[in-house]
Amino acid sequence: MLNYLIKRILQGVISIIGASAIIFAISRLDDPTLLLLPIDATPEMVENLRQRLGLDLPIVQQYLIFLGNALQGDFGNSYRWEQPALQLILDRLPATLELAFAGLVFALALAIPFGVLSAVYRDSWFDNFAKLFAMLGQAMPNFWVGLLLILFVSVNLGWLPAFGREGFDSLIMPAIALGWYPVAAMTRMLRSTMLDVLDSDHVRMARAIGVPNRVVVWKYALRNAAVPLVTMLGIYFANMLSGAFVVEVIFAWPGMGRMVVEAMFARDFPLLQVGVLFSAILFVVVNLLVDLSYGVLDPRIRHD
Amino acid sequence: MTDPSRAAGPQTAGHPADPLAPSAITRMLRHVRLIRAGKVPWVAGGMLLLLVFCALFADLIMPWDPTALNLGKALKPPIWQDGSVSGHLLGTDNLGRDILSRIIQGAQVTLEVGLYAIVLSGGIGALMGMLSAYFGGVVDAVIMRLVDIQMSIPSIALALVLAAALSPGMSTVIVVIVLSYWTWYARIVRGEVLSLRERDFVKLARVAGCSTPVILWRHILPNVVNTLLVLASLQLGSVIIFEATLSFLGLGVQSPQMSWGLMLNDARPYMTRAWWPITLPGIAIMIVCLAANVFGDWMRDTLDPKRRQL
Amino acid sequence: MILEIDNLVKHFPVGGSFPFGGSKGEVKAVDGVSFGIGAGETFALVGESGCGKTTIAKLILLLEQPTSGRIIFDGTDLTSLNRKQVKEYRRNAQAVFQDPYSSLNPRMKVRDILAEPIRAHQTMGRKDLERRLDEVLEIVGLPERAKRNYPHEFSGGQRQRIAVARALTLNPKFIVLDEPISALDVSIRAQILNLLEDIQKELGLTYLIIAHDLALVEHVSTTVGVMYLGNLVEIGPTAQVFDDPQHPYTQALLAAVPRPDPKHGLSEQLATGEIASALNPPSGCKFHPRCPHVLDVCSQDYPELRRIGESRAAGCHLLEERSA
Amino acid sequence: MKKFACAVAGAASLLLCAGTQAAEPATGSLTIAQAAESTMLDVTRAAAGVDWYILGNINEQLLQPDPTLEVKNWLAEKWELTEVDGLPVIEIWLRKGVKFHHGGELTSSDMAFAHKRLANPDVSKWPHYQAKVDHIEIIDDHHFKIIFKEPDGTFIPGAGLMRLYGISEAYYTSHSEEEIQQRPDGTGPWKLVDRKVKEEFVLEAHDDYWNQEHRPGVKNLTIKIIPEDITRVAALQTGAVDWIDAVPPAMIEDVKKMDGIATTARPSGNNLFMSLPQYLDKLPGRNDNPFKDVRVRRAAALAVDMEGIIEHVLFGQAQRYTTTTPGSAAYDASVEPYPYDPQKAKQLMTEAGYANGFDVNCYNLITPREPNVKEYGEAFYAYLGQVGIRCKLIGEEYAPWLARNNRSREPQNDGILTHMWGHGVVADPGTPWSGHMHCYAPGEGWGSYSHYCDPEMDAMVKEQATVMDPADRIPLLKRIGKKKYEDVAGGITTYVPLVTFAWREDKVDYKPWPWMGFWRKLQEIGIKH
Amino acid sequence: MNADPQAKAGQPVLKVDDLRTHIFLKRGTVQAVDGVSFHVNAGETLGLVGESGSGKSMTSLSILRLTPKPGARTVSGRIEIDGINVLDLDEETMVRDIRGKLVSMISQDPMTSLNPVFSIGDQVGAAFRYHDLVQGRSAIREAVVNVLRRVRIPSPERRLDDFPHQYSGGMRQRVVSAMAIACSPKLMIADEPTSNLDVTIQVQIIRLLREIQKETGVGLIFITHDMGVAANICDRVAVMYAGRIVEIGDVETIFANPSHPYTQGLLDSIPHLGRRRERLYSIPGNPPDMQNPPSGCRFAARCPHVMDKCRSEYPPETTVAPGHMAACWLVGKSG
Repeated sequence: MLNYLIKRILQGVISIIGASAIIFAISRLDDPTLLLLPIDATPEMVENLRQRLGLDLPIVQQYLIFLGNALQGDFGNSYRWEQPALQLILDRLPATLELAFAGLVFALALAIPFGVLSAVYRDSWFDNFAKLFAMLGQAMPNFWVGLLLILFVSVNLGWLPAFGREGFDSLIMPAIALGWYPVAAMTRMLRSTMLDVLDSDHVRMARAIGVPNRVVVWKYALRNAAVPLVTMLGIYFANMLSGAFVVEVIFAWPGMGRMVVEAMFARDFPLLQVGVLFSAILFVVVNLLVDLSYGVLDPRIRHD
Repeated sequence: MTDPSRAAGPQTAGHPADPLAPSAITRMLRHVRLIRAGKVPWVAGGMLLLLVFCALFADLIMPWDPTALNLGKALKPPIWQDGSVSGHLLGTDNLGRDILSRIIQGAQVTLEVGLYAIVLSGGIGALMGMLSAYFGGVVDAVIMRLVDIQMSIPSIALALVLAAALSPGMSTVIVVIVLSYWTWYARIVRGEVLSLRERDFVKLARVAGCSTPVILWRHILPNVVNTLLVLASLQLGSVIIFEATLSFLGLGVQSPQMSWGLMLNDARPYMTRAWWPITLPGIAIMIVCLAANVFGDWMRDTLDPKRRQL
Repeated sequence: MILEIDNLVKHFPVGGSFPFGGSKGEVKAVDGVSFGIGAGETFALVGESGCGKTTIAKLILLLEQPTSGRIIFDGTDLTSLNRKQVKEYRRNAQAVFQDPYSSLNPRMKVRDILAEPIRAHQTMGRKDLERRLDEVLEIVGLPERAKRNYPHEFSGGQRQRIAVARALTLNPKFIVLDEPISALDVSIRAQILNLLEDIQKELGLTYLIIAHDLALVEHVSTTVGVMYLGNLVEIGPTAQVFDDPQHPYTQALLAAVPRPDPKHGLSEQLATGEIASALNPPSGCKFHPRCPHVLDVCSQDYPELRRIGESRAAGCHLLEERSA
Repeated sequence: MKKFACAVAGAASLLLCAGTQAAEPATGSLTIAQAAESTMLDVTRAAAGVDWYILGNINEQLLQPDPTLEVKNWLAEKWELTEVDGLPVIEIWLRKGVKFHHGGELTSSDMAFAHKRLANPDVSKWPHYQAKVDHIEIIDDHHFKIIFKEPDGTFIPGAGLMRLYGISEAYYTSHSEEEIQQRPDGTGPWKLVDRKVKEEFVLEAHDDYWNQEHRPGVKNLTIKIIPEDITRVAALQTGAVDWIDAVPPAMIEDVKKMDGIATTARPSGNNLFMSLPQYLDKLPGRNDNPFKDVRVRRAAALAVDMEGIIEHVLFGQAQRYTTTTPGSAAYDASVEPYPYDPQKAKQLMTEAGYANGFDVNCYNLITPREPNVKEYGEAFYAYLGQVGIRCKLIGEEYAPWLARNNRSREPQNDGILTHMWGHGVVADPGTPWSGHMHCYAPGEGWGSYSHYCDPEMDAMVKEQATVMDPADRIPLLKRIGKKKYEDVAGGITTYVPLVTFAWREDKVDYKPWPWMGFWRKLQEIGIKH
Repeated sequence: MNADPQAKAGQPVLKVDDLRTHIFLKRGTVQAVDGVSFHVNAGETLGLVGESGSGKSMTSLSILRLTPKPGARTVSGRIEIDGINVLDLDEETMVRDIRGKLVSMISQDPMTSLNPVFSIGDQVGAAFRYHDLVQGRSAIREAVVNVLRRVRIPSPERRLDDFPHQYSGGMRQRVVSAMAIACSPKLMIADEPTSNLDVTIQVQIIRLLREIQKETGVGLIFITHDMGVAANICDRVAVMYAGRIVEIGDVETIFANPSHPYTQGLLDSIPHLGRRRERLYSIPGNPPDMQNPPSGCRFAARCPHVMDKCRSEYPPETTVAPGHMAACWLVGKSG
């Protein structure tokens, strides 16, 4: 397990460095200086700024400087805010994590009963309903769901706040907009895993010695489905982060996603870079945690 | 994750200890049951055909020029609502353009982006996956690290960076989608090929003296085609959503080209005034995605009786 | 000798992948095995799962690279062949595997499956090719029209016939049969078994058969090698080995086979416990933890194969005692 | 109410009011919402227009316009333009009793410091605006002289209104650049007490504010940042906020209908026009450039129903303009916009030899820098097509659009381009005209955004740059404006967007003030009692 | 049936009468079990022998009422366990009173029959816990240790908290057996319990089952396709072919004097240890398609003695000798 862990961490570090190099390289395809100066700035001012930002150096050198500074925790200053980009992102990170987490919770809250009951009552009306409901979420862009929610639930009905991050109420609609999409995949995965488990020899064996159905389903089978489910959560975490970029814009959620989107339009590359890099780091960390959780969830891996 | 087929060593007992493996009876049952349960989704298939039809013959079936403005007819509701103007079945947008015509034309972009993205990402991903699995070793490690790197960058974030650098547009959308999806194909095809590689007929092909390209081409590829078809049909829905999202954020297809996502973006300012411009393209997306997903599910059930998690 | 195996070793590293080395250990799948197969012979490798018999088959078929040792076919060492020579070897050595479902490509018609070995080696006119295919189909007792069908249109027994036909297309001298009937329905097994015997007689083939079913092995083979955890523990003419097994493991194995004869009574249990892991095999004689006759020396020294009589050998310290 | 008394007394008695009567400190709090967020809270570093939304409430200049757009002495109590050795000198008497948020009183050395800081290219985004100032000569704490190296026509009434901000030398030199941005110092009516990026600004009324007549009527002001239009309007509707800016045009009608909501529309600081590529000899795919012919340019101006576009596309949230807008030094009420006259346009096209029209690239800005700018472009180009100027529509996002604008960048504009900024609203068009109306002169700073070229115009543009005295300057600017109009020089002027503010009538007492932050100056906002 | 002449030892614990379990598929119905009757006495082992697809597993699942759902359903017949017709019972009663308590099962593959994520103690203990036989953690633990000891698991106290993957194949099959015998059922169904084990281990398991049977007097149905194993463990043997029992009788009779051509062919076609190098008899053809079984005798197409009648009419079960029945027209003729 320890070897495995070290290996996974190394892999994660490689991923992150690779991601940073790719993002850095792409970012340098464009010159942001014009956007940072008044429209009537003189060419000398543009040149001065380019030098100050280090954009006149060869790209490899720029990247090595970036990497060197990054290792010391200095990710450079945002062009637009002229503040440490890292701090700007870190300030916003909790809100994004909260949203992603809420989205996952919403998804799970639907997917677990849907998936389990669909497998138990396969081909029943419930199975079909759950499938349709889940698929609907997969067929609608999350921003559209968000807009419709704002329009109907907030504007027309006035039930929930349309924006911001104040209390649980304001979390509900963004979580729905974000969390509905993966429900279908999770339900399908759970249903099919549950079908497999429920058809497996050990479940038949348990039934044969008289273990009640509810125990078979909710304890024996669900526990077996935990590893694939958690794996899926890890993968869908990236999806949540991605989705957060859009949902945060719609709901004026003060997370890093919105900031990164604006950084793109402003060609604020340091900020964009750190934002994207942090998404990558989060993804890697979450998936590392997922891998670690296998050890808890599956004794075969624990003893490996 | 460690790769079981390589780590497991030489000889596993005749029966791999897969606790989830269904028994022979259930396997048989399931295979047949799926054919029963998975009625050919005529409605979904029909919807997709309609999409293709709209895209191919857009110029013929559009009642209006989708770009023709008529400011006097701006934001007129669909035909069944009071205040509608004749000839505009689904109403007009803020510049008096016919929404039905725009949706039909949006189908073109949607399909174009979808096809390019699917073909390219599927092609690249399948190739990478095949190479990775079949050759293993350094090739595998390099490709899989690339996959890791790619996967760790959220697709929207990648779109943001690429759009910032390359300027948004249809080609950027396609590049982003291909970059985001090839890993999906690569991982699944790799898994597929890893197990195919261990299948007896592949070993026997080597015993027969077939060269590696022949084996890849004649034995491996035909056996991943089903998987690729299933993946492609499942990808269509998610590509449409992705494209719409990028266009909505302003990172995607740009005016004067149009896509459903862009229509939604355009309609956003008027959503409190007029429900139809914000609703109808969204419904188009929803219907097509639903159809694509239902169809993809059906393909999965039919072509992938093993029902792995694709 | 058409095939000679000389001190063949195959170790599989466990865990560790580029660029992260650090393998956890090695599975000693084949741990120094030597034997020879004479032309026209049927040599059987027998043993329980995990004993390394299938790995030997793979090594002989060049599907795996040996860790060390030599495989000599018709006087040439297979471990040092170039690509062209390998191809030449493949002309002469073919295989039939256990699972007729997995051994035929579901996407290819029978014609293409059968023609594949030929196409890989030579260009043959269409007519000649068809003629050859018809020939092999006739040998295995399938109609010519079978060529036009896909594998899934056949039953398990028929598929195994197709698999045999494919192995025959190149007119090989030597065929490896890896558990050729164990995946088939009981009532079909004899069909394939008889077919294999007929073909051997007709074409003068040499067989290496891998099996765990001792009755089958006794039935088909002329020579038998008994394997345990990567080692050959006993080898000799089948009749002699089965009549008078020398190694305790062979004895236990034979005693354990249930006889389809209620009068025979319950099979005897001569070996306790279960086979150890090849990752961490016992010291000395690998069978010693299960052996009913275990001596002190068994856990320390590995018993080399000792010749018994003219053509037999077994690796057991008891034999030394006896001869001493 | 003392405030009321002061207002009656009028501008002349400002000093008296401030000096003699200390107003009661304001109380209460309001939460308002803005669509865009200021990023850089330092007058030296700020470049983007939105930065002034907040800075305009914190920092003040020597001169400022009042709500009627009349430029008033502000931090300057009095000023005089003189000439020494043939070079201009501005002598300034600073207002007394102007207090900084973080303590201290504004003095001449603060102004000299501001000049130095603004002139430093390593810190400042505006060094070019101080380029012609030689130095500042301090006479006493409230009296100094700006000594010029050469005349700077736009310095006084220009876009910068003397281009010097009252910033505290003590504060700026004793705090790090990061601290300055987090908590800028100034003399304005509002003091920044807290800020959450992408979320809110928390402001507090400056109790020691010098201008007792025009001051906030509330103590605490929280400015939420809500970029989503619908969300922002919904926030006002539900009462989560009391005031919003930038009511989206499409929702104006809805908002006006809401109970208890008041609205006001004000011209924004922006102006839109369509730049024509007159500088090229050949257009892509042609052997000539039809836009070199003034008849074609006029035809283009006559071809578009701007009133219709304003009504239907912009929902009335725009007003037409010709040379500049009211309040600008060059404003000339006698120049009427080109009418919508497609007949005349076609006739002009025929006269110019383009009876069958021609094809041209049309670059449409799609980033919503102004509401509905994309739709406006689409509509505009569609109208051009009807008189034979057939557009190949190409959408461009802000950053590439900006590069296409700039003559030193590639690709250069080879078609019609949705353009904005360039005519100077509120105050003086001298600076933008130097960029837009002069032929492109690499390295000299002229015509850096110009797609127009005419020697006669060049001479006038060069001249205005040196004429500092308003008495001479204004007639000159009007002459340029007239020619610009007749020649359709620098493009077809279209509209100035209107910004609509909405607030809860029963709660908020609000009087809009113009500023570089384009009416977001919350100089006079308070709670109704 | 009550006066069954073959009842050797004890009373019948299981009586199956004309059991039909069909699998309903869209494209047709598979008559997996099609009119099967037999009984098992206490302390007796009945071997259910047949190839894959002959219906032996489906028969055993029908007895437990665990046929795969949806799809498979017992359509008619009677299954009496200890005098109770389980086909009349509701699912709740089956769970509470029948499965585990009256009848239990040892499933085929020891590698997959144990839930990989629960400890051995947990899984074996379930039999006690859910039948409320033993209360309290420590009592259940003790009961589990006892039952593991009965299946000869060395030092069960220490291995209780281990997980299945830490057990070897043979040990796992012992654990499965322990689960099956935990609540002292009257009937146990062992579905090919040794076919995935090596011969040296197979011997151990067969011996264990015999010993358990001796200790408890449980009736055992032993399903296998291996005639050798059947000969080793069974008292009586029922040979199944294509959903029906074609021959049933004492183990000695079946092996010494098989009456049905299928049984004969089967015995002749397998290599016997010690009878080397004789040519084997090979049964021609393939088993029938169970969706469209032939209307007559299902073995007719492969039978060397086939008559016209065989193709049209299914032969009735005919008594060859007391306790020995075969479904073949030949038997009727000669006997």
